[in-house]
Amino acid sequence: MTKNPQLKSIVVRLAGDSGDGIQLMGSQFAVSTALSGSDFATFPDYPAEIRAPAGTTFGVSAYQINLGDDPITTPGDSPDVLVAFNPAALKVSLPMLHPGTLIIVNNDGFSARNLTKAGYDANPLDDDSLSEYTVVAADIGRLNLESVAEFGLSKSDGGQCKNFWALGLLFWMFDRSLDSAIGWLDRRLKNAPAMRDANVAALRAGHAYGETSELSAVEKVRVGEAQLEPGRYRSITGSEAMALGIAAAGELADRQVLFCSYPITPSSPLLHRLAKLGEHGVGTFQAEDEIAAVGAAIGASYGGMIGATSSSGPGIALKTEALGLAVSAELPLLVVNWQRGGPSTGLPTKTEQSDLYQAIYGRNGDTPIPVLAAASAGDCFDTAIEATRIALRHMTPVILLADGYLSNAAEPWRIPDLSDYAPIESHPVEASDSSDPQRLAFARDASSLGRAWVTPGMPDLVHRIGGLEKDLSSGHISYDPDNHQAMTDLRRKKLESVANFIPDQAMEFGDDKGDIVLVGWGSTRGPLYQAARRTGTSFIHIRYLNPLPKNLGELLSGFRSVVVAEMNDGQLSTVLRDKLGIQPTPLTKVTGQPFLISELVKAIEQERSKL
Amino acid sequence: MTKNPQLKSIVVRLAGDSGDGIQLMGSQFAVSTALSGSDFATFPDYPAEIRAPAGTTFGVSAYQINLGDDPITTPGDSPDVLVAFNPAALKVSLPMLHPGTLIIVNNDGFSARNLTKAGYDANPLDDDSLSEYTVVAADIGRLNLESVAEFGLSKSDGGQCKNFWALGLLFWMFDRSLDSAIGWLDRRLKNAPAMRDANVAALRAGHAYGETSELSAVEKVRVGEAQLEPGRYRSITGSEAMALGIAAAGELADRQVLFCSYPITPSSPLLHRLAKLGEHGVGTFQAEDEIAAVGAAIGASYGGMIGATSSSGPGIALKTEALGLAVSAELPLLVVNWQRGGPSTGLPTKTEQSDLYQAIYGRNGDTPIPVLAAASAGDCFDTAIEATRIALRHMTPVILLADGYLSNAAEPWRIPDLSDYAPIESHPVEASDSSDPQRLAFARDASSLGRAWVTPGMPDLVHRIGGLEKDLSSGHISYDPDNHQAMTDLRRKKLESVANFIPDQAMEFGDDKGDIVLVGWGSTRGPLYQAARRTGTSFIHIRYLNPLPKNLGELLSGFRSVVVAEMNDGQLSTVLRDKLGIQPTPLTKVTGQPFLISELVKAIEQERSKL
Amino acid sequence: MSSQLTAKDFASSQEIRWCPGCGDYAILKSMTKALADVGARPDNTAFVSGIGCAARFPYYVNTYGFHTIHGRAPAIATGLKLANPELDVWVVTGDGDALSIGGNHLIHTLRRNVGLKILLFNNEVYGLTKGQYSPTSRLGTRTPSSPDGSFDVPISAGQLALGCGGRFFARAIDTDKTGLAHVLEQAHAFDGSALTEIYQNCIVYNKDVYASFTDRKTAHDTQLHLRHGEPMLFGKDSERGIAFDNERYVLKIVDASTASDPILIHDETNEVIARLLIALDKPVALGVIYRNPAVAYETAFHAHHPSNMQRRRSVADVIAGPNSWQVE
Amino acid sequence: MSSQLTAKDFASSQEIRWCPGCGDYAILKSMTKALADVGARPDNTAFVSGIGCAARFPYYVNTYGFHTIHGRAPAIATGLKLANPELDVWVVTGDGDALSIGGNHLIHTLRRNVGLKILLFNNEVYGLTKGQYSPTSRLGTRTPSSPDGSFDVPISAGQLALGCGGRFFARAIDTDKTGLAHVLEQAHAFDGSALTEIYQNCIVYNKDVYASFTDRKTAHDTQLHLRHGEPMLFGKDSERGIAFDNERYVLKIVDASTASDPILIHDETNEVIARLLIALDKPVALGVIYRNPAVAYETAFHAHHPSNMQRRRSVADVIAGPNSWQVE
Ligand SMILES: Cc1ncc(C[n+]2csc(CCOP(=O)(O)OP(=O)(O)O)c2C)c(N)n1
Ligand SMILES: Cc1ncc(C[n+]2csc(CCOP(=O)(O)OP(=O)(O)O)c2C)c(N)n1
Ligand code: SF4
Ligand code: SF4
Ligand SMILES: [Mg+2]
Ligand SMILES: [Mg+2]
Repeated sequence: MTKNPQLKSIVVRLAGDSGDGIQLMGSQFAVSTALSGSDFATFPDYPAEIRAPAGTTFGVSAYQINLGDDPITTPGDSPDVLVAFNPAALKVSLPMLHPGTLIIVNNDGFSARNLTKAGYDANPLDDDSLSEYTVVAADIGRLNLESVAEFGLSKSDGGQCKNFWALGLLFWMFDRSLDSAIGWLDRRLKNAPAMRDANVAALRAGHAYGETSELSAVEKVRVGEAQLEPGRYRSITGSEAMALGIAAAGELADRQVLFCSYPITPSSPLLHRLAKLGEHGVGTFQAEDEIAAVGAAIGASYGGMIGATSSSGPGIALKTEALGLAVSAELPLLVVNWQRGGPSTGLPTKTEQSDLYQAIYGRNGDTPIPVLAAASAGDCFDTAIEATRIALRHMTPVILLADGYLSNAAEPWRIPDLSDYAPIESHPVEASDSSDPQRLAFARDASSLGRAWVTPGMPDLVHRIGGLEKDLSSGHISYDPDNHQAMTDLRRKKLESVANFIPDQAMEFGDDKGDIVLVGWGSTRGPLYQAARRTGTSFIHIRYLNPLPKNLGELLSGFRSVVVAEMNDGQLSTVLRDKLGIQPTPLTKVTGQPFLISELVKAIEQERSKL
Repeated sequence: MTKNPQLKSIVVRLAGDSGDGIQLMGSQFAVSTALSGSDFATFPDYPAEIRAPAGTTFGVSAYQINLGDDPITTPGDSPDVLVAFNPAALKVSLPMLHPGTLIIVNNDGFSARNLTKAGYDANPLDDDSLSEYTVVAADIGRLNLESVAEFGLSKSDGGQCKNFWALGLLFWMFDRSLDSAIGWLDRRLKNAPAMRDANVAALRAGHAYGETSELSAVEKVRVGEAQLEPGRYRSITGSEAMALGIAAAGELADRQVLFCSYPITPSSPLLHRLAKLGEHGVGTFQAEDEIAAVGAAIGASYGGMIGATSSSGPGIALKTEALGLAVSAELPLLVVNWQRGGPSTGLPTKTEQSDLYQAIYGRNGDTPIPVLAAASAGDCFDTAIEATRIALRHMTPVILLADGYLSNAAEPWRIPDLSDYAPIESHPVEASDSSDPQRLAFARDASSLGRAWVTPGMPDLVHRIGGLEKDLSSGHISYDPDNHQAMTDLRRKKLESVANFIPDQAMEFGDDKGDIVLVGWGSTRGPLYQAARRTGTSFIHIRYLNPLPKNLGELLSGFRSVVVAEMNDGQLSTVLRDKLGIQPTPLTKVTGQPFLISELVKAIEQERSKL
Repeated sequence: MSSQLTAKDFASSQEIRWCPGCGDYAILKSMTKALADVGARPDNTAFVSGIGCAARFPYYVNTYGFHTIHGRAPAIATGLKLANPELDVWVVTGDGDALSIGGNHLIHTLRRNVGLKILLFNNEVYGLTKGQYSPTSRLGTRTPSSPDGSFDVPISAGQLALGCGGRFFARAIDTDKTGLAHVLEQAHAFDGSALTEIYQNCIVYNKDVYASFTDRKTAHDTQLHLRHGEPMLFGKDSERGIAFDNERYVLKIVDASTASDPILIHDETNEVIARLLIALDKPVALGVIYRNPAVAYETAFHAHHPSNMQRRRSVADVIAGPNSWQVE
Repeated sequence: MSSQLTAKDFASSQEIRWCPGCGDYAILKSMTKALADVGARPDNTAFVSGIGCAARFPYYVNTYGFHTIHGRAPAIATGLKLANPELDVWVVTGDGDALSIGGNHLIHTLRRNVGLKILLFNNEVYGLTKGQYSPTSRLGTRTPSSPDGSFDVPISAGQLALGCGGRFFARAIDTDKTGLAHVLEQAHAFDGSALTEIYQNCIVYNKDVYASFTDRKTAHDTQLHLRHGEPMLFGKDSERGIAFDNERYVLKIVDASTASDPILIHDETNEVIARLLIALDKPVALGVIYRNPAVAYETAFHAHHPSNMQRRRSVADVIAGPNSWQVE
């Protein structure tokens, strides 16, 4: 690490055992970063096990944060500061470092036992294997225990404060106030005053250690303030933004929301968050499985609430039969997919974008469903509102793709004003002379092809719906061959009509003509944006994946090469070939890890050299 | 109908109430057609209800058969002979007829009540609305009852013989022997001698009626014999051929087959047929639902039997999560999808090809699965063997697409000789010095990338498998990022490697260069072939849909226009755009009905005029 | 609300598509009558069904109706009931729909005690798919998928219901108007999940499978009609009764006049006896076999909900979270 | 075969990835010991699991193992058992895996009586997904998905098992070596579906939820260890016993020396008492609560199969069908 205290941006990585409280420490550091006015992006990266045995490499839990004044859109490629609580944490982080990285290690974690568990034959702190880095080894374990000794905690409870000790040290380095962390401890440990006091003491002790020790390598770091648009900001994760967005969508539609789900990583945080939004017109139902969850959501929509459900790939697979029912019965439904590494159970805690095929094509029958994707944590809010708007306007299920990265990662977010959003509307029941309520229920809006949302309990509108084919005009069951063709056409046109309501595709960066355009979707916006900027490449990021924005084909035709970057084996490339007939160059990464800016830059340069 | 008794081909349609025994009558007529040496194709078309109320149009059950000496590949566009048991049957069939069609009606079915139920204001037999046809009205109901009077049956039991009465009349017209039908009655009604005798009497009475009545319009029809390749033939439906093919695949692999399924239309006939092949090494397990069915099949494959399952679209949707497991664990599995009209419950008894997206793209994760389709009833046999061969060679689930039309339709089939088929093999466990059986279980064949099929019970090979990501070489759980990329690549390459083992795509008809090539897949081969012949258009029919045959792209590039005909909203067109980057012209039909030759001819001519 | 409706008002105009003679017709008739009798309102009533012959039911009732997908009706109806607890929600399902593919939703709906009236038309066969054996088919049932006779041990709807914590279980015969009317009315009145098993004759694929006890002529001897608080008597002159054998823990049939063991008085809340009654096969127990009310799920759901599912506060109130900052 | 194996031979070399202190460790230990004790062979034993913390089990046992997908292990294991009835097939599952998403497969496996030894690790919580309430969580359980306390009525594994026709139900505590060893051995010996519920302590998300009866110090008073044919006694000096109250049809606790009602002798085949024992909460009934053998599904399957799943005849023999003809 250079000694220049005023940096444009800096990447900090915290790593330790699952039981070390790394994620908590990270999120507290992020809050304080936010309050300090820096822009930032975070990447929590933790193991599949709840608490893997201490000391193992597969049990390492890490939290990476990138902060600075430059618009920060990724958690950073390579850490400038690494805090490693044990040898395993050091070992798995080393490949990411660059010469000069400042490594702060907890000396006490480097026991012979832990070294063996991590697969070290010798202690790397003792030989010169870390010579290209700046290493600070502090007895964090011991110093922490000393700082909390007075509170009479058990050794294990006392030891648990060491994340706050280390946080204190970081706060000192970054010249942060301790207030936000103390405030959090006050609220969280209201009923455990001894633990609260011990953590505060550890925090102060770590801070004091920075102030008083002779750590010559560590200098205070001052990071510039972000150049953010004026406004009120908060730090937000994708789960939090999605929950608020779903509640807001209900408010904009003036309907209650019934969110029905079955827990699965990384979808569960959305359920947890929504479970606390009861006062905001949201109910949550934890179903016995994913099929019951989507079923109950469909039932809720049938009953006039906004039915919503969420899962990740394997759970969405189980919902596909029911999605066909929602398409056939023309009921609104919000389906969120927090994608994770596949196939099958795959890499449940790692991120991936490999459910795009499933979202667009993954059903029996000709069963079109609109598909949207959120591009960042904060964007989950707007995309949830947009998806709900489409669901109600066109009376259709809508799939909203997010992923494991978005679920957990935090970023600063400009708090929107709800009154800036248009109300969400559905096609009303139209007065008519038809005496057949079945017809009234299937009367359509000419532009959206959405039918009226008639729900049980409404007087004089008794009718029946179901999954058998229906007559185009009367809505009654029909086995008529021509009608089936007409209904197939209708469902296709309904999907296509969505394109008339969504905005044209805009350039995210750069000119709308040129050699290369970088195309992405979903959570990769951050690294793609940086790579585009650094290489001066035009960049398009797609939110509306099905149907695609009407102008997209033309826009892409302004470039000689369309490079499609995604965290899967080339699924958007397939969609673009299918829908636009173009021949993109896939740039794929399927490692369970987000793109690094550097690898994107390299790939773009390679592509350029080929043109 | 012309009076020329020697016809190249003739289309007969039988139509009546669901309770009239139309399907039985049809299949008996088909058997006798087969034995007479004519080529033929059939199309049973029946309602969703088990027995819809008598007399209604939605309750009409029909059976169409096309027979002749010309290679017959479709059930025919337009009937030359219609047998209608009641007004509803007449009504729904009329739009298909051409001037001159011979209509034989059951006078007794045209009661006032039945006319009303069918929506007739006046009796069409009494006005001149049928004047362009040749109408023969016989009192079939009464004549039949008289013929069976002596057997002392109840009126309802006696009335049930009228299909055999009508069959007798048809046999007279077509100069057929009564033997096959009597033989069938002997076997089937072994334990009900009165019913057997009554049916035989009705059959003879109908036959005698033709012989003795003054039906001037009806002359005996003699249809030419088919120009079939020499060999022994039988009549076969797709379900029957699929069942025999699955049993034969087990035999060729020298493994037992465990077929696990949950009933669903039109998949159930396969379960029924396989339930009778116990002596041939096939076990059937009727599971509690589709998920249990695919689960048990996977378990059977894990245990060393060939696990197989079958369903139609909605049921396959439920199986998709488990298919991912089979891909991840690399277990062989045969999955048959008898497609039907979608979305959702859709048109359960009608045929469609709309689950191609689901088969190729319909899973979470990057989860490639080979996909094949059967082109005709008889072809189900070979395709089942081929699919099983791929499953065992590459250790992968394989999806075999069939449809409702194939399930029920019958055609003559040249009985193959099992000894002409190569044995089916899987990659054996290789001797090695590795002491880790996990490695042995995941050792791969270099060309197919199939792993060894190690099953519990084998000595010294204890190992573990599952749906989490596995290390490429050791097979142990791995969360390593680069390994996940390597495994994703492996799964893609494994799919691609299938193309090295399948035959090159051949022309089904015509030159391999030209203006237009007609492309199809699955059960539409019959009408496409005829349309290609009639219009002199080149024709390609694809059996291997994923991966596509290696030469397909080049083959298609020899044509200015690629017309892709399918019974869905353009799904193969998507696949060709995706995989080959070509721009086909979709020719779609989504009515639940097979293509007519005439509509194909028209569409091809239109396309030609545009070139 | 306005004038009293009749059974006719609850019959829809849709053409009925069951086989002539199917037991479903009789059930439909009793249902429309029961709806009229309990004073239901079409606007406020919904029938939700899965797939099967039975599941066609909603088309024929003049109320709101949702013909959903196979096995999932209880889940979908749960969402509907949570969205609108004021609705009368009926679920119509078959033995395959409810007990085979839908088994999981059924047991979870019952244990939660969601206020759904679930009518299980048990014909011991998959009717719509042409006659395969079902989870209630008896051992040895020959069907296209069990040509040599089935060997899957059948499941009992009643035992399952009680095993998963169901609070109401009743039973009736399709053509027994009085008995069926009674249980439909009781189910309607129950605040929670009410499972009613109806023995239904599939004349095409499982004709007369219940003939041994549905025959009117011998009904006295083969049917035990239960009424809470009344003694368990049957026979032409109520000459026989049911007693509990507390050596062997089984029910036994005793002579009403001479029995030494006391004849049981039907106590709908007695789970032990209810289970034995469900298992009884001669006579077959009919009526409300078990009823033991508990709070309905939708009641708990809305009561636990901080605002009874109303929107009390705008999202704007919480959108800023605990920490926010101003950028100028 | 060959020499006697020890618990060590059944421990795999895989690193164990449960939280330190998790009850799963104790179960694993008892299991490997039980396998050795019953003379199991690694080659002939397979563990099949779904998804969850519990479902990691197969990785740690040195036998064949298949870690499948959530809830489906019983279905997959059924296929395996049918394919190879000679195998010892164990299913390891959690309360979520078995009773939530997997409920349907569990009940159908039990009613068919497939020869699987099913171990249900009940920790009353979804461990792997970080602590949401499960179908066995008690009313009022506060979790991330039930911040104000759950209000779904919990399901009882034992009642469900008996309700769907299960023929073997046993119960044990993770850390009770003797009790657990006993039921594992009995399950292993049972020819049919053997469901064993193991109370398992999830120290992270549901710590000490069973403390009221697992505490060794008070175990005498809180645990009732059942043995077939022996009287149901508990207490330090076996001073108390269980009797049946045949007025109220409930179990009651009586003083062993003075009781007027006879102390029950445990009869594993008595379904009525088994159900009451399952519901008992003070003391908690442990051991084999119900065992009533019937033919195992795989036995019936192979017996009904015309050739015991062997290939007796070639397809060539039937390929021609009843009618074929020659074209020259
Ligand atoms: C997912 C799915 N699987 C299977 C089917 C086929 N199917 C329709 S109804 C039915 C069973 C019907 O049996 P039951 O519920 O007893 O009703 P019944 O027809 O006897 O009234 C089956 C298997 C389906 N429609 N959907
Ligand atoms: C189809 C599917 N849905 C959901 C999940 C997420 N999931 C994994 S384990 C689990 C529940 C685990 O609870 P339990 O079975 O009690 O096991 P425990 O972890 O408590 O041992 C859930 C919901 C999944 N993996 N797959
Ligand atoms: S098949 Fe059976 S259950 Fe279905 S409608 Fe016909 S008689 Fe009724
Ligand atoms: S979360 Fe609970 S059940 Fe899972 S490993 Fe940890 S302690 Fe055990
Ligand atoms: Mg049924
Ligand atoms: Mg659990």
